[in-house]
Amino acid sequence: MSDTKQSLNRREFFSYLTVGWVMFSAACAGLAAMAFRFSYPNVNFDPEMEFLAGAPTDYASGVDERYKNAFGVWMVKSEGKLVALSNICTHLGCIPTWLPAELKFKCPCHGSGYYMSGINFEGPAPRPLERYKVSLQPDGKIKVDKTKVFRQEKGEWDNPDAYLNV
Amino acid sequence: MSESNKEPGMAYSMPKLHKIMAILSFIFLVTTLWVFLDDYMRPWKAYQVEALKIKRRHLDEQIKAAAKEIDSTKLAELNAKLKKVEEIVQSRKSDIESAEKDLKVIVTKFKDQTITNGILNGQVGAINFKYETSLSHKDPKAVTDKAFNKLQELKARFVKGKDSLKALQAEEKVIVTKITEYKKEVTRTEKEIKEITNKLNLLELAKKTTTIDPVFALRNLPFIDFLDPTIKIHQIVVNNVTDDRYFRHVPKVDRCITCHTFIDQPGYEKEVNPHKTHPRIDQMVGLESPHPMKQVGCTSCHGGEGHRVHDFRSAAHMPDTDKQKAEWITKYNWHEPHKIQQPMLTKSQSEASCVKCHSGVELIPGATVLNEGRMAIEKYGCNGCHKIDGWEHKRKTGPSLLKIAGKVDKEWFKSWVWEPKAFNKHTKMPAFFMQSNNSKPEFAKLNMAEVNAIAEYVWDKSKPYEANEKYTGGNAEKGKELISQVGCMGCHGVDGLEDNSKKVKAYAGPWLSGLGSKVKPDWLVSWLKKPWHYQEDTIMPSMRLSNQEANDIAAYLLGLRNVQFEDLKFAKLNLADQDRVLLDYYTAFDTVASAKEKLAKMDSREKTLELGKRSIGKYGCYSCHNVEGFDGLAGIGPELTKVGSKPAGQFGFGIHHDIPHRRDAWITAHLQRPAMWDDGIDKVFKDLNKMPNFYMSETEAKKITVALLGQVSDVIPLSGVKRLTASETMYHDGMKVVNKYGCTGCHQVDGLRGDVLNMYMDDINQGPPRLVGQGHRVQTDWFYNFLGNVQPIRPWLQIRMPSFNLSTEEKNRIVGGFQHGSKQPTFTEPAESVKWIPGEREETIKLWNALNCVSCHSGGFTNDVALAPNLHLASKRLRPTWIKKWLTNPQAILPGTSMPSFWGDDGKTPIETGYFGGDADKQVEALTKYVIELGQK
Amino acid sequence: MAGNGLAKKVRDTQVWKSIFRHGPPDNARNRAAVIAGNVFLHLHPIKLKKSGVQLGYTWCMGGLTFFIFLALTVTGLLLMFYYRPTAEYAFNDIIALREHVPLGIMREIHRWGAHAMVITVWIHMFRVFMTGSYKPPREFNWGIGVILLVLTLLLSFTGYLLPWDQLAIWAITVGSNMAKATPFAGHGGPGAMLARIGDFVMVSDKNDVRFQLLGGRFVGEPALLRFYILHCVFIPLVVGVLIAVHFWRVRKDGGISAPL
Amino acid sequence: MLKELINKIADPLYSFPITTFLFYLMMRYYRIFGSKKFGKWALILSVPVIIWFLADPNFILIILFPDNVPIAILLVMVAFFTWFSLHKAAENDVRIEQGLGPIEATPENREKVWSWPNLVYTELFAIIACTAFLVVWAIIFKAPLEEPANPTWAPNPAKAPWYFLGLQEMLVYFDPWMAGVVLPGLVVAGLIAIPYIDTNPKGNGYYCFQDRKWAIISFLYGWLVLWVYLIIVGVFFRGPNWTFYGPFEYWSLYKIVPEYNINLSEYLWIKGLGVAMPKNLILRESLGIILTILYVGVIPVWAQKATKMGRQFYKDLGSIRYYIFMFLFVTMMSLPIKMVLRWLFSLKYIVALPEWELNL
Repeated sequence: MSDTKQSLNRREFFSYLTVGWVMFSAACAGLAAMAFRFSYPNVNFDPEMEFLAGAPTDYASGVDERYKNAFGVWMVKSEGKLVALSNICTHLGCIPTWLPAELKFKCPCHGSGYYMSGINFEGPAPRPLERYKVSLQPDGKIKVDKTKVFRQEKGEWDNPDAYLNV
Repeated sequence: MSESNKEPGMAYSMPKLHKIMAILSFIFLVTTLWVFLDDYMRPWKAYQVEALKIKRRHLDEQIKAAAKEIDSTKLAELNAKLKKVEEIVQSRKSDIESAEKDLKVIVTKFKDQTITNGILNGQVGAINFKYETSLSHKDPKAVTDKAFNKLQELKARFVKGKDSLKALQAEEKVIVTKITEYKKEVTRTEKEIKEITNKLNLLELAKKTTTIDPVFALRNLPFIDFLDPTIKIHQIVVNNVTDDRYFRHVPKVDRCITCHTFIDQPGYEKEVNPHKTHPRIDQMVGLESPHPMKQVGCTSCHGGEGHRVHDFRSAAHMPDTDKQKAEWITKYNWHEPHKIQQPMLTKSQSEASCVKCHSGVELIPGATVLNEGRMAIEKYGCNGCHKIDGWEHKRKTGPSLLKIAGKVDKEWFKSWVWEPKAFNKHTKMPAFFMQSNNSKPEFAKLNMAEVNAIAEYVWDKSKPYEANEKYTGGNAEKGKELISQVGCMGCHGVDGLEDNSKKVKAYAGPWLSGLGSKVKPDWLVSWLKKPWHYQEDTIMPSMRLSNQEANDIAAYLLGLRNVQFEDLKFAKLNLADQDRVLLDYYTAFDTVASAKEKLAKMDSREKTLELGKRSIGKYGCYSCHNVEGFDGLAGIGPELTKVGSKPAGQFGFGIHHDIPHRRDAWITAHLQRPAMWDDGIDKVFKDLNKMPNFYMSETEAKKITVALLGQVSDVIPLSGVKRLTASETMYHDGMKVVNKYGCTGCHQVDGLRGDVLNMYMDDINQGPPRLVGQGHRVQTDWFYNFLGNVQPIRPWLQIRMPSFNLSTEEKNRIVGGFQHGSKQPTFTEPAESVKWIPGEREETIKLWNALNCVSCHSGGFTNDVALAPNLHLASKRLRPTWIKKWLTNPQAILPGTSMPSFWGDDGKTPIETGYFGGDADKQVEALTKYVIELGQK
Repeated sequence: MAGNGLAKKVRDTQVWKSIFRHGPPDNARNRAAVIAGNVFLHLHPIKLKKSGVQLGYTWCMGGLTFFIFLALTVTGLLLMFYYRPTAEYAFNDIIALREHVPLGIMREIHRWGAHAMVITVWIHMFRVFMTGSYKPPREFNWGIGVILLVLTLLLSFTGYLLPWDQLAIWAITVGSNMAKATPFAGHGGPGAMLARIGDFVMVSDKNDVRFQLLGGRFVGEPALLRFYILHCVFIPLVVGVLIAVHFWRVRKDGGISAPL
Repeated sequence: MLKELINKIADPLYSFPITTFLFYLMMRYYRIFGSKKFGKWALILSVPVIIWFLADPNFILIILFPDNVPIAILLVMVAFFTWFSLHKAAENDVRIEQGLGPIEATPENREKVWSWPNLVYTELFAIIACTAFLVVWAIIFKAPLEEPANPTWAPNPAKAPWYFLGLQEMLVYFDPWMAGVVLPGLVVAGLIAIPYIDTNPKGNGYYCFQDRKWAIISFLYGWLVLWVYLIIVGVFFRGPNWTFYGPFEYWSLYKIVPEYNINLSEYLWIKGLGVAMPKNLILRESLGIILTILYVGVIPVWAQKATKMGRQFYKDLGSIRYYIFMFLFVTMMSLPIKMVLRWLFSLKYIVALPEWELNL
């Protein structure tokens, strides 16, 4: 009795009915997966988020503004570290000015002030400026990757990707 | 299945339905998998995998090199040292631990204080807002005061809180410094080790990204490859350059770098395509080049379908040679691109695209083929008949015919027009007649009537010309020598001097051949002495020849005869033919009967002049030659401004199926034998293709093709084109005059041309001076006056700076152009009198003597033959800063100059240490002063 | 009411008869025929309980929701003639709709209608809950209704971006930033940082749900196009189908609810 | 001044408990609330109040912002229909108590009537009225159109569409993954689950309250207080920087509210024990994690074992339904609980794991 039942089960499993519908479902799932995949384009037209920023030796100690207009980044070298600092005020997204005489960034909109390190110390800014990922390429060029952001209040500035030892 | 198996109410048996369902589902499943595969298999992916391997190979080599660089003994030493110092630091363990404990306490306190301060900060802000609001609302004083007092209290607390935070920070710093101090030996040694191994480490890190491992496979698996694929389409979006989609211009998208993986990275020059570095990475594509890839893209220059990456063909690659074509056919199954707006320019044509962005410039440095093509267009005067935007300022290529009767014989003229090459095989004058489409006897005789009529018309309109000099006979041998010495060869090729002529490849003037059979002797002497006496707007300069010299040269040139040509007798005007051709014109807008009536009313002379005028108009003679009655008329050829965008289908290929039906192929073929499109086509006389035959070589035709292919309709946005600054405009305007008068036939200007220098390869100092930084070298006033009144500067030169008939404006343009090209202010004259510190002058004279300057610069010092310019003139001619620059290192400016670089290749090596302490700068300064002083005495 | 004169003549023409198979609905037979014979009206039963026609009981909010949906479809279709979903044109086209396109309140009707639909659908749900009409046998239809409610919000949300003004992109930025925080599927959500092998980041701003929604890392031109398609084609289609199911089930589950 | 008082109590800190209390009163005394007299007087009294509100320049500025008009309409409609449904429910409850059965079940109302014209015409009237209303609305109020989209500059405040402002308001108390994804997801799931959890056979197809008290109370609390009320706060009372502004307050960009929130772990380690925060994340947040587990896992069990109502529910629903219901209920209640904790203790997160983007 149990024997026949087992063989019946096996036969049922490999029957045209099961195999047919399993294949049908698989094919439908495959097409659905294609449709899902279709919604992710293979190229995107977002603005450039990475750029090459010369060699570490190109930078003197202090704030370098050469990539500010094109990429919105200050390269800041101090205390043996080179960082890429975002130039967007954390208050309302204005663009602060670097005041070399006073050694601080000052936002023209609501007066937020930041130290050279990016730490906020006056005005309404709620948190320090953000830093971007910097890495060294084998040819000695610095690559700045703006897709990866490091925030001081999250303790991310100590991440080895957030600065270069120079 | 038998009937009995069916359930009642069933049309089919269930097992049968299941079976069909299973079969169809199987097919369905297979097609679904096929969809995945079809989507996944792309040729470019293979290139990227290959590129990965290549990169790995390169990295391996670099790693090997970097490893070799590392001083292994030093590294071992450092590692040993590290172990030692680690022990030292270990011995301070208890100190470190206690410091770290302290630090922990501080950090906790710090955090606590931060929270307190944060709360206070918020309260201060809120109360402050409340206070300010109540002030602005003019609340009762009691309310305001209350808020104010509260605010002051809070602020005081906040300040205190901030103070204690600062105190904590200071404490923290002290402890941190202490800990660093404890650990300093290790940190230092680690840093030293890192300095040595850094490069290797970076390379190893980079190598990791090139491994092909399971993660790599996973990332690039079908379906999953949207997450973070390593193999993907790379693209450049160029907003500055657009694609013309007719309704709209859209930013260019170039995906070429998907396969051309290392195009912008130096170091891959030896790989094969597509993995090769761009051959001119310093000029193009490179990050630091003037045309970085991300700003210019690829197809902006190369053409083709930059956004298509499906396979090799879809990008519309074009082979440069037949060999390459055959290779591509086997390798990529290549065929001519179909339905493509702008196929890629072949490798040798890519310079064409420079013109798209660099307008207002005649010669573009580095674009050799393009420059030669453009010069050829000017040489043959294509722009005369064919309008090209931006070429309007060019003069007519051929000589003026306004006074032709005073120059040549009418019979000669007819034979010449009939077949110019029969007289001068080097001539640029093209052949209109006896071409494949009009050499039939019935056409030829009509052509003859036309030529007769043209001559009659030109002679009728020709103004009388009286030569102002007389040919008195001269020494032909001497003349020949003079021709090769004084500089004629800079513009003219000359019979009998073929060797040098071929070296120079003169460009501005005609090849001088058979003049004895052509011009009147008096005219020739007169022309040589003062060319603008005959033709006011000629660019032919006066070489300031003496009467004897002029006669000698004339003697030589008149001795060149073409006897065969002299014997030619041109057929007399056939009146019937004349009528027949005129009838063609008149019947264009009229019936045959009334046209004939009109003709009958005219006398023979009238008819001839009418036909002459009509024919000059028909063949466009006036485009190259000044002819009375044709002022300001547009050329007869189609405009070429946008010929590079003309659809290939709009070119008529006639019966020539062997010529590839492409724009470039048509233009090249057309230039070599324009009449070919009439082959095998039955045309009436008036409809024949009139483009004359220049008997151009294929090389030349291809160069012109390149120049014309760049004439495209693409509108490059202002942000994308090279916009000349005011200064650059001045420079290029000046260069237009320089090019017009053929200055570059003799002078090499900042490395460009200087054709005649090819005659002086033995001793370049015998040739015309090369002009490098000319605007910096000479003073503005001097330069202007020099152009108007040439004074020899280099007495040892046989070649002469000619006197051109320049207008004031032209002189100003030349001077201004050079000045702006060198980025110099207009006036920098030396000071009125040179100021010396006591003793300096004496020391300078000693140095001067030590260097023995007068051995070459003898002018005004000794009676020796001068081998260098007279330094007494220098202070009026040269800018002081330039004198210094020149003295410092002349070889750097003019390689091969006879002026020695005293201070070595760097201009700093001390010499003559006895003077000015051997300080090069001081010595140069002193000599400069002395030279200026010389001129002021 | 047999009618007379012109009305009768019209009713007797072959054309009229070919369209309306029955006489005027003034007797039982014809009242049944007008409902049963009309493809649009036969959504209704021929007869229903009296409570079902009382506004005090039904509030007519479901019916109004459907009507507003139809009105939005019509106005939306018309707006599509003038509106181009591209970053260059979208804003100008919206201005055009107000400034020179005939019937300058078309966009207003569409926008206010959208808000009204959200309100009516909420109150419809409120009523259905208050009358306990989700109880058996209507559990499934309540579920469909909840999904329709969500889709209504999504329809309105996707439409919000189309004017391409500051209000639009920042509202959508705020709204879509929430998708960023989806656990495991959004790059700012919990679990996202677990999904990585070495430098192979499986959940990042380039491949998470928000990217799928926006077609980019931020609200940009692809987002405009995606929202346009979702708003004009995709969600309306789904909503249309679900509405059909909803109505079908209303009928099959015993008509408009009433005490058992 | 009265306006200042209203400004003050509109702050969720006060208005949320007040609303909850009013909701309690409404449920407790639904028969009084649902009486015609109450409705009449409420209407009569609200008219001058509304006029007084509208007379304020700051309030009118907010209410007349075109996209806020629908919220005003929603408010009016929700108020009316809440009253109306409770009115009908009260009526039916009285009838049921008298043994008469709900009014919808009277033979008179059970009578079958023709769809044409009864239903079709009713619908047509509603459609015509609705169309007219929409057209008038469209003519009077222009659809909003601000400056062209500019990704480099955000307006302040940047608000989501109004129907999502409840979610955005929740963002004040919860991280986006909770406020934007988990909670709304559970709302939808919970709504769909209602018919399967509420197995009470009574109250099917008629208005009533007494027969399904707990179902109505929990639904209405979620709908009126946690949904509509939060939307009102989000739309009308949240200005620049998502700072609270009273209905009569000018939206000054410079308003600052004292707000500095502290994590539970900071309370524990720094303020409580006075030691440094542990490096181990789980240890650091252990208290919050334990509390959360207790809240979600233990409360339902405890309620079932220890409370009378819990036992009753468990008996009525069975274990699966009971736990699903309790899970949904507990999640729903986490919002008010988190609000209260925030106001009382400036508590930022119970579990703060920004390293894992996991904050509760």
